Amino acid sequence: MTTGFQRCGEFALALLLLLLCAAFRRTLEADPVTHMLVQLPALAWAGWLFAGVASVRRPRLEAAPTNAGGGAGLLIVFFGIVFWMLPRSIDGALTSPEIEAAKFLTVPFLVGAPLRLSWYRAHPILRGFLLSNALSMLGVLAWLYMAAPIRVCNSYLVEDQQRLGLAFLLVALSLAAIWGGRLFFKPDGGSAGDLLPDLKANGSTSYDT
Amino acid sequence: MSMTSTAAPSPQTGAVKVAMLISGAVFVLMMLVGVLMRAAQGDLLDLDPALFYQLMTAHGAGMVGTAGLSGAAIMWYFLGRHVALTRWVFHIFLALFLLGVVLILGAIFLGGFGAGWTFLFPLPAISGGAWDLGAAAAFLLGLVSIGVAFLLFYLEAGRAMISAYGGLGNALGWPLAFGGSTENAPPPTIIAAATVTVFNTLGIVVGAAVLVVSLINLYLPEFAVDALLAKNMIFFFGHVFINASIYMAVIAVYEVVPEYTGRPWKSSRIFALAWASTLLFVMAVYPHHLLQDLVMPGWMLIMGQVISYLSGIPLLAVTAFSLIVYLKGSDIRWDLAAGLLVLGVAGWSVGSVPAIMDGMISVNKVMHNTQWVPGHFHIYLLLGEVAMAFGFMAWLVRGDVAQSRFTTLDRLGIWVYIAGAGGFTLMFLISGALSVPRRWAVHMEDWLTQDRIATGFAVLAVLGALIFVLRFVGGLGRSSKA
Amino acid sequence: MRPFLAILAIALMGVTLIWQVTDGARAVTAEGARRLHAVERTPTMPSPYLTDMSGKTVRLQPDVGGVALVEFIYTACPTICRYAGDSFARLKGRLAAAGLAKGVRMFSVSFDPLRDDPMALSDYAETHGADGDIWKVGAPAVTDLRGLLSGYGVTVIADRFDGYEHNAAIHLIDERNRLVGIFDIDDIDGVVEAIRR
Amino acid sequence: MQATILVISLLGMIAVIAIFLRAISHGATASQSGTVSDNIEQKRSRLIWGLLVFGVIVTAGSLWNWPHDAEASSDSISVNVTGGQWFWEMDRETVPAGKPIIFNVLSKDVNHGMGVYTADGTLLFQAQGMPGYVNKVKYIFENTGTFKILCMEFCGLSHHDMNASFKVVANASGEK
Repeated sequence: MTTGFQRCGEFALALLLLLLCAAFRRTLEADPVTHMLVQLPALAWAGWLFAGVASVRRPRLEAAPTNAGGGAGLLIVFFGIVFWMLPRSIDGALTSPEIEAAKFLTVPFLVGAPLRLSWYRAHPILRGFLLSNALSMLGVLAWLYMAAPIRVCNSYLVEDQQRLGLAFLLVALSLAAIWGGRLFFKPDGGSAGDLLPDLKANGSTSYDT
Repeated sequence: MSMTSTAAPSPQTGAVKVAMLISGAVFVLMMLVGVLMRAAQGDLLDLDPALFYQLMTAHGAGMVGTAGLSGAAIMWYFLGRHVALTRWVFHIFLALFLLGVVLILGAIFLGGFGAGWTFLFPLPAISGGAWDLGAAAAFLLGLVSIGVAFLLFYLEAGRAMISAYGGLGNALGWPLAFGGSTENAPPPTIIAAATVTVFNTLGIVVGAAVLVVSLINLYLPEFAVDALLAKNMIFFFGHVFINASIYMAVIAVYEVVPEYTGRPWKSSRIFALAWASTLLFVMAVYPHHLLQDLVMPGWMLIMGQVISYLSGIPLLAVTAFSLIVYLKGSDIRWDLAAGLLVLGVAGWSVGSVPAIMDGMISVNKVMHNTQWVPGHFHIYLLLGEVAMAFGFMAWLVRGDVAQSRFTTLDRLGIWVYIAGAGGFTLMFLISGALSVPRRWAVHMEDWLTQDRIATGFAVLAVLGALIFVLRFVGGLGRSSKA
Repeated sequence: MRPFLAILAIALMGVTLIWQVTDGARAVTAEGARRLHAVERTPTMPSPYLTDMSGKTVRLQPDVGGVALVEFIYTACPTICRYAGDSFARLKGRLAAAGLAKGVRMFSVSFDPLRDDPMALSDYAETHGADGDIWKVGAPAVTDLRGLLSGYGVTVIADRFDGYEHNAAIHLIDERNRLVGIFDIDDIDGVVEAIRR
Repeated sequence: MQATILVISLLGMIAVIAIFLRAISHGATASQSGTVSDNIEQKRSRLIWGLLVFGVIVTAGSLWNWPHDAEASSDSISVNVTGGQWFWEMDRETVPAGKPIIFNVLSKDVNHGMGVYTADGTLLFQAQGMPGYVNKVKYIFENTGTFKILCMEFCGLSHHDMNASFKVVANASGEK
């Protein structure tokens, strides 16, 4: 059960994340690795926390029949991620203030928030499928950035691009280790904020049918 | 005796029977393709090399895929005895599998794709004019579809086992293996299924990555792929996948043989340890496919040789040894199912001998990519996995146990199959020892005699297989009336 | 039913969005988009005055009825700009051989005007054989630089060796000062072909 | 070499078959008391330890001299062998007998396998050729004569037609 105190804390943390991302915008965006793997995830996390707090106040958010099974929300997340994986969008955020502003709105509210509102409603198999795919696709991204014959972002150096590729690979390997490890040693992992499928409940109570 | 014939019926007998019917039919069909290839090599038949290599690709993809399908059906069936599985997952699995088959067949026979089932980078993209990129893409997409099918299958299997046993570690039998705790020890089926679920999920994740990379590279060749890395990923995926099919099929032995011997197959500590080491070995042994890639790090090649040998120990000292003990200590009532299941374990064990030999670097220098290689893997597929699958099929439709008989036709089928498959694989080994390279559409004059003898044996093996499949179809008719 | 409709609607919107922002799945990088837009939208380019290698002032634009080829460089560049200079030299030879040199002006424009004084520019011109007639090497005023680069869509970033990385390319400018094509710096055939048309 | 491998393998396979056949024919003759079960576990662990010890010996013996050693030495001669769809290119047509020859195996397009055969069709050694890498393999030819190169890795439509030959000549006349 989330206490009011915890809720306040989460809300504050979300605000803090947004604030830090904005305040250290230049520093974070100077390097594609921190741009893609620190700033964007932090923004998404902020959205995740906001949605968590909001859904406590308005439980209907989390039970919206339109989002039964979490499919609609996860699809929004999917397109949000696809958009921000386009090198054009990343370049755009660096050169156009409008696109930069859009980033601060869409990553929290079209990636992080819908993920929080949909993830636990999704069938465990769908969640497992998405997680496994995330691993494969992070591997593919790693290769794409390391093997690209051209500079994909005009705003970043070629060597930064290759470093980003390597970073994607490391993220994929760490996520594989963390997710895999939990399946072995912490099967009851299903607490709030936990991305792991809620497996112990045998699915039946934790997700929509 | 409690765990045997009185077990609750598996929830999805119908779907499993459909999967086994498809498997049996494809096995026979692909064996016929094999006969054609051997006949063409023996110059008994005039096949255009382009067509030969298309048939070779179809034979490889078809056999590996169907070995996987039949293994998965066996695992699903018996896993359903122990944990609650979600029914629709198996239907989606079958549908995606068939979609993949359609794409692959289209790529091969409409698009002319013939790069071998291993789609070794960059051959799919560089065909020398034999097929276009669309065909290569359709083939790779077909494999992706089959990969997704298996991923969903294992996710559901994993979910069900984790929720029933509280964590994969427990389902793998690790408390039993490493702590000696017999409390709540999972049955052999669970330990085997959990092990396969772990390593094949990893294999599929790696396979998906290399497939997507290959697909992108087809259309954007400037995104270069490192040929050595691609080879490592492909052989990791391929090796793990084909091993998974055997390790899934052996579940039929654990579950069915006790019905005949009257002695339950129990999870002992050594059993759990064997599977724990198998988990490691299956994933670490794949460099034995790369022993002639001299740029590979030396330690990986040594690892390939050492683990290739070590892999034989759990098989011989645990599964085969236990089966032998059970056979010796009991008055088994033979029928087609029992005969084929025992044959499966025997064939698998026998096949491990030439496999381990080929896993030695110095042997590999003169045996790699000769017909020795198809020789050894045909032994433990044709006489191993496929025999187990046929055995499971026979068991599925054997009707009332008391009335189950070992008919003359059954005995004939088994002996024809053993003689055919045995002679056929022996010819491969002999040809390999005579330095005949594998995967050649046209053979030299000196090699024709062996090819022709092998073709004869292959026909016998197909006849045996045909008997098993027809018996199964007949049994389906009977059981639906009952 | 409702979730199904929602999924359908989101899928439609999402595909439309991605289709739109990639110009119909044709450009996923900013550079790809810039090249595509040059051909499709032919935007008008700024034409500031440059100080060329002999200290004279020239305007960055084609002669009346002619075309211009523009590339961006900095003379201290150890790698890509040398390569660009070589390819411009070869291009000049090809154009002369094809009898196309008459209506063409070539500009190597420095984006490092602080360091690239006429002396540096003339060194560069000499190294690569820029004649000062058809092919001029010049630098804009510092105040014009930003507008020039953003007009062309060229992004210049500092690398770690006191130099720069930028999206190097050959820009084709028509007689009305519109950008009509962007080519890789080694795509000499492509440039010649485009000018012929 | 190959004959020995075949014989050893066949003996191993026959042994496994014999054990299975014996078990099948001896069914129902063994007693089923608990002591036998202990005896079985003892046998099993003896089998495992036996296999392990045997494996250590064989592994050490077979790897003592690293089979893939391709160190260049002062008298070694390098040959570049390049595979392409569907031909072999060699930068020398003759090599001397008795000297270490280092084959640098390359590929112009896809994966190939350089298999070096004697004139009567015995495979002596092989190495993969793959794009972007140079695989080095060393061999000392003891006999002179014509040797063949066949392709060992499936490389497309004319994989089986991809062959070449070269000569091994007496040491003295070997080119510098």
